Amino acid sequence: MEHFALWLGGFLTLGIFSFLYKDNPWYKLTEAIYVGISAGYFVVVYFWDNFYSKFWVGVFPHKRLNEAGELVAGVEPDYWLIIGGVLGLLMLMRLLPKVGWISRWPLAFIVGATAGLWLINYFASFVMVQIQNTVTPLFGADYNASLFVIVGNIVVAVGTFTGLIYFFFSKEHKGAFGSAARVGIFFLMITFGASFGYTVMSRMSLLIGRIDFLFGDWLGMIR
Amino acid sequence: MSSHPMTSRPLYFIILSFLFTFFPSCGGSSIALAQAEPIDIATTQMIPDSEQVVVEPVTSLIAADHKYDDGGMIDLSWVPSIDDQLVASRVIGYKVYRIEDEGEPEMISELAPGSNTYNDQSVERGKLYSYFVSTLSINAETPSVRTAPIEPQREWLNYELLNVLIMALVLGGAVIYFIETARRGKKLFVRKIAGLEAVDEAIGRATEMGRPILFIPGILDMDDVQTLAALTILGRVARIIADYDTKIFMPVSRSLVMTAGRETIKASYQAAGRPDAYSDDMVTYITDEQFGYVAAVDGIMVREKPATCFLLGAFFAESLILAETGNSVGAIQIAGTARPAQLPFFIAACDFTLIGEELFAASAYLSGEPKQMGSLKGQDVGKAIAMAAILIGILTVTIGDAWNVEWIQNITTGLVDVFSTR
Amino acid sequence: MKRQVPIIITFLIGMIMIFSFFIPPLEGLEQTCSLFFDVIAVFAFFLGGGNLMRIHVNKLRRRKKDWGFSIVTLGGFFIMLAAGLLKIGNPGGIAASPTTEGSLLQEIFTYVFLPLQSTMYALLAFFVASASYRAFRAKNREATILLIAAFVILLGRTPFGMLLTGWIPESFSVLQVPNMAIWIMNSPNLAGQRAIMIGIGLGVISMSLRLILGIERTYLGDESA
Amino acid sequence: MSTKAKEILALALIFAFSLIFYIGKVLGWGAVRFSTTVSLIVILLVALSLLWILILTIRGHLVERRIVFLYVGIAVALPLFMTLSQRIAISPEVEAVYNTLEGLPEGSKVLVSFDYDPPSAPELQPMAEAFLYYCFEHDLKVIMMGLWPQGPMQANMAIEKVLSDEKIKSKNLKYGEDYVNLGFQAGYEFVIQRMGSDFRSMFPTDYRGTPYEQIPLVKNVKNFSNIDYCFNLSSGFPGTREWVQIAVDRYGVTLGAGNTAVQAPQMYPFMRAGQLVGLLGGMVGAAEFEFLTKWIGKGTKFMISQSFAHVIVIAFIIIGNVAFFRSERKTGLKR
Repeated sequence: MEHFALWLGGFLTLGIFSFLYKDNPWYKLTEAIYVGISAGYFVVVYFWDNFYSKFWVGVFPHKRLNEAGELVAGVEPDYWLIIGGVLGLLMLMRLLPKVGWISRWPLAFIVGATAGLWLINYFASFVMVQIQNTVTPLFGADYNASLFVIVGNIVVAVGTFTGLIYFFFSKEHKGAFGSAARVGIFFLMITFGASFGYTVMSRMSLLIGRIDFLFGDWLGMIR
Repeated sequence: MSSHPMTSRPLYFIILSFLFTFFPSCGGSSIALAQAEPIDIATTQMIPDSEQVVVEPVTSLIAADHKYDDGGMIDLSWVPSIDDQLVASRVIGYKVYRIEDEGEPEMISELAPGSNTYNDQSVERGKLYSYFVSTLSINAETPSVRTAPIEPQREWLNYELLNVLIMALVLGGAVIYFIETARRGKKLFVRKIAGLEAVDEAIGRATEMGRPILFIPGILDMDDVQTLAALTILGRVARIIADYDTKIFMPVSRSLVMTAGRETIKASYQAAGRPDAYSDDMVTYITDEQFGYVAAVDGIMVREKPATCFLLGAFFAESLILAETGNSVGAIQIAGTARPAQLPFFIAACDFTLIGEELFAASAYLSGEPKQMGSLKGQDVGKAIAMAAILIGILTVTIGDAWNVEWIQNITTGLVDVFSTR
Repeated sequence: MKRQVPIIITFLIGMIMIFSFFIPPLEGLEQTCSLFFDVIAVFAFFLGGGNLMRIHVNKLRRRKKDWGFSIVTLGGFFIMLAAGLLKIGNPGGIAASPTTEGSLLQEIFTYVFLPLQSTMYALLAFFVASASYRAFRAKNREATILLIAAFVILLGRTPFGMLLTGWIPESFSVLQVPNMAIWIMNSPNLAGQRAIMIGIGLGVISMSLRLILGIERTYLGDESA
Repeated sequence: MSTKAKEILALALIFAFSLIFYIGKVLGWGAVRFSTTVSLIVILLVALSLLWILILTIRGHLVERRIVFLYVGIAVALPLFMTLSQRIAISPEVEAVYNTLEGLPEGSKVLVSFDYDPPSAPELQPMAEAFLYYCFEHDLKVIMMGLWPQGPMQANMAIEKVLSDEKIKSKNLKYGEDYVNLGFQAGYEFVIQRMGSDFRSMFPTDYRGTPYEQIPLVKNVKNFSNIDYCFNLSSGFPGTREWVQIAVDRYGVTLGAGNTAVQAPQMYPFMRAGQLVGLLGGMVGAAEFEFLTKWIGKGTKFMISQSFAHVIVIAFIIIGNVAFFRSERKTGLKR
């Protein structure tokens, strides 16, 4: 069994890596396995976690079994969940051509809830908090900041300000406004360059782990 | 986070407790004060008195209803035991006890030395609770006096967030105002966005080459706004595609997105007057799993060789894998996401990238309708407010600190309060 | 009816969600909605899973190109379904968590799924290199800035950075590459991130309002859009 | 020979190669090692080939991306076989971790928290192994736990590896007496806070299900005051920051940490403030620590792989820019 597991791991790993050379039957096979297995895995996990544990047990708590297989008693049913179930059933109406349009109702519900929820959450944590955090004294709280830090503070202030100018939609990027927007783009580019440089480093260790599996665990060429 | 200096707190409570002791009526019913009542819980009995390390109890224990909640919380605060010191402290912690409706005391939490507050989140409306806190030494426990019973209250509006509500109304009002202005026919200017100007050309290219267009709406479900943004853009893109009579293919990683995607494309084809050209096969579900989805989409890219790829929505580590593979098959790629960490990869590997805000503005921009454009103008009001606040805030805080000018400092405090979220 | 009801639903639910933020008794609404969402998503899974099956069965029936791989996909899908729904080989029996160690589902997960997942993830290392090769070119002023920032960070986070500039005396330690890297991360990078985040917040507000007010309705299959 | 035939041949070669070495492994062949000379020659060859690519680029032949892929693969794989006795300069923050360990008397209790999952294992696992090796070798008692669900699994893997070492094997260490794995507990930083007053409230049993009070090693361990040294291996939240803020600041624990390279720079302020006695940062930190503890594991090898990969990325950025400026000059002349 252990031999089989190792060879299977090696086979699948090399199958994915072979894609770097070009698309080929080996990759297609691993891809087919991957898609089938992962889709099945998620159906199962969703079924037990969402449908069974949240919906079924929520509506019919007295049907719940504990780890030992006995019925658990004394939990109040949550009939609110039935609304979710009804919306889910309406979704399935798509399968019937005549009443398929009704599946837009649950969609409308989801869109409304998502839009409303994120509107206020993004507003609070992306707009308000970020503005508040930018308001810091340029020279440090007690005037003891080093030149290095002061320059940093000024850069943060200028960068945030000009970055926002870049995003302005209702004014052409021309003249002084255009120059400010260009400064803003520069700041965005530094941000992107920095994040990229930062990530290059951390991605390599994932590959090292895989190569170590191939030559170490599987083929025993390295200890 | 807290801007209060730590030292002012106990003092404040001592003054408060004095006030309430002498003018009990001014506190209302929601603040119950420490009252001397004998407590009959056993301090540690097993150890002989001589070896016991007895510590002083906490003082000024106050139990107050948590403001602006649904009545599920009670806040406790106290002055720590005088034996609770930073160095060589004899206090090793505190235990919080609760008495529900005059029943038995129940230990609800253990806290570290130095603690002077506790937030009890396990209370219910309609019941009375009183509390005491005992100070722990290595082998003894000294209870404090017990607070008078208190009932948690429900409030209907969170006044602490009033500033957020007002700011949200101002911003929302600005957006709606400009939508209305535009609807009444006033011309509003919106600058060109390069990535969106290229959409027409990119679709045209696919038509000329006779190759399909790939649309990837990110890997999150419908409960993420970026997916919604992707679908609104899909509506516009599909409309142009229907006009050009090009093939669109949209592999998705969520069933709900599949349903919504089909609905969107179908409507666009109907609007273009070609409902017969639509087919459900344009949108395919693959798998919910991140990298399984990526493996399949990579395969589709190299086999179908799309002329144009749209990568719009929420992306994670897969952003670069998808963008590089798309690039290797020579597709024109228009990408966009609101995840700052993934933007650099799109910038590096795609032809056009919608950065953050541009992703959400894209559908309005592509629609070309005046009222949609109006909403973009409303967003700019928000940016203007933000920029003004940043400018004024930094100037006042810097000047106020430098010369200690009180009224300037007040402006800063006011400004920070307006933008505080708690 | 077909067109108006969904728009009304979106409007009502959207407004309730916004104002629930300010009304303590509606605190739990967010959780309730996400619970509803989970339940709807499970039902939608019938559509998604059904679609997956239909596509591969069609491929098989019509003997389309690469139909053999469809057998593999379907096989993997059904094996996982059977293993997980019937909890085959689960040491805890039918009441235990489906992912209990030792069950068939978990074994396949460990020996097939995990190697695939981590290898797919590891592909990133290759693509990071090829993207750097292609994209980090001083094509214009913006690209040059991007390149310089990336380069400083790259050097600053490896021993080379210290090797190259470690000789710079302590009083000018600002010029040592690792310190420059930290400064870039803390100052210009922070500024850019903030501008992007504020922009995103405003963009979300505007788009959500368009959706809630029914101005944006392509997703509902509205024909007039 | 057609491309297809070549591909089939390559495939057959890969299979034969794998089979031979697998059989070799089963038969107990040793590891493949390049001697130092061979290693240096290999490095030289790789460097020369890179130079050749540069010359090709200047001449106008652009390399395709598969060549870049090949070099990344080579850069990561080859160093794993090399014997390079490189001089490892021990940085003060790594030395500090080691010195604190060295100062602990026999029988001291050490708490190790495994707060990471398999993707960060290449960086953190070598640190874990070296740390455990040192503890076992010097008869320190080890209590392990995890704030991340997969942490305790990583702990078990490290234990297994270290216990298979001959020197440690001969010590005949017993689970429950010399070391124990308390398992995972959900609750992020609140776990640390609760542990401040009572370990048992957070870990009623160990990961095997043995009740806390029946484990000889920990039954008398009430809270942090019974722990002599804390070590945290972290790749994110919850991790070192939370340990510092709660265990150190509130309960006065002596804390050392091992972090991924991405996270390490954010911990330097804690080092400077003395809240953290020492820090192992990324693979370099792991390698240095392995050198100090004399447990030569994968950290040293992995570090060389990583450095090589970085050099390759930087080399190709340079080559890419050369290609660009070359084409720029050409088009410039045409105009």
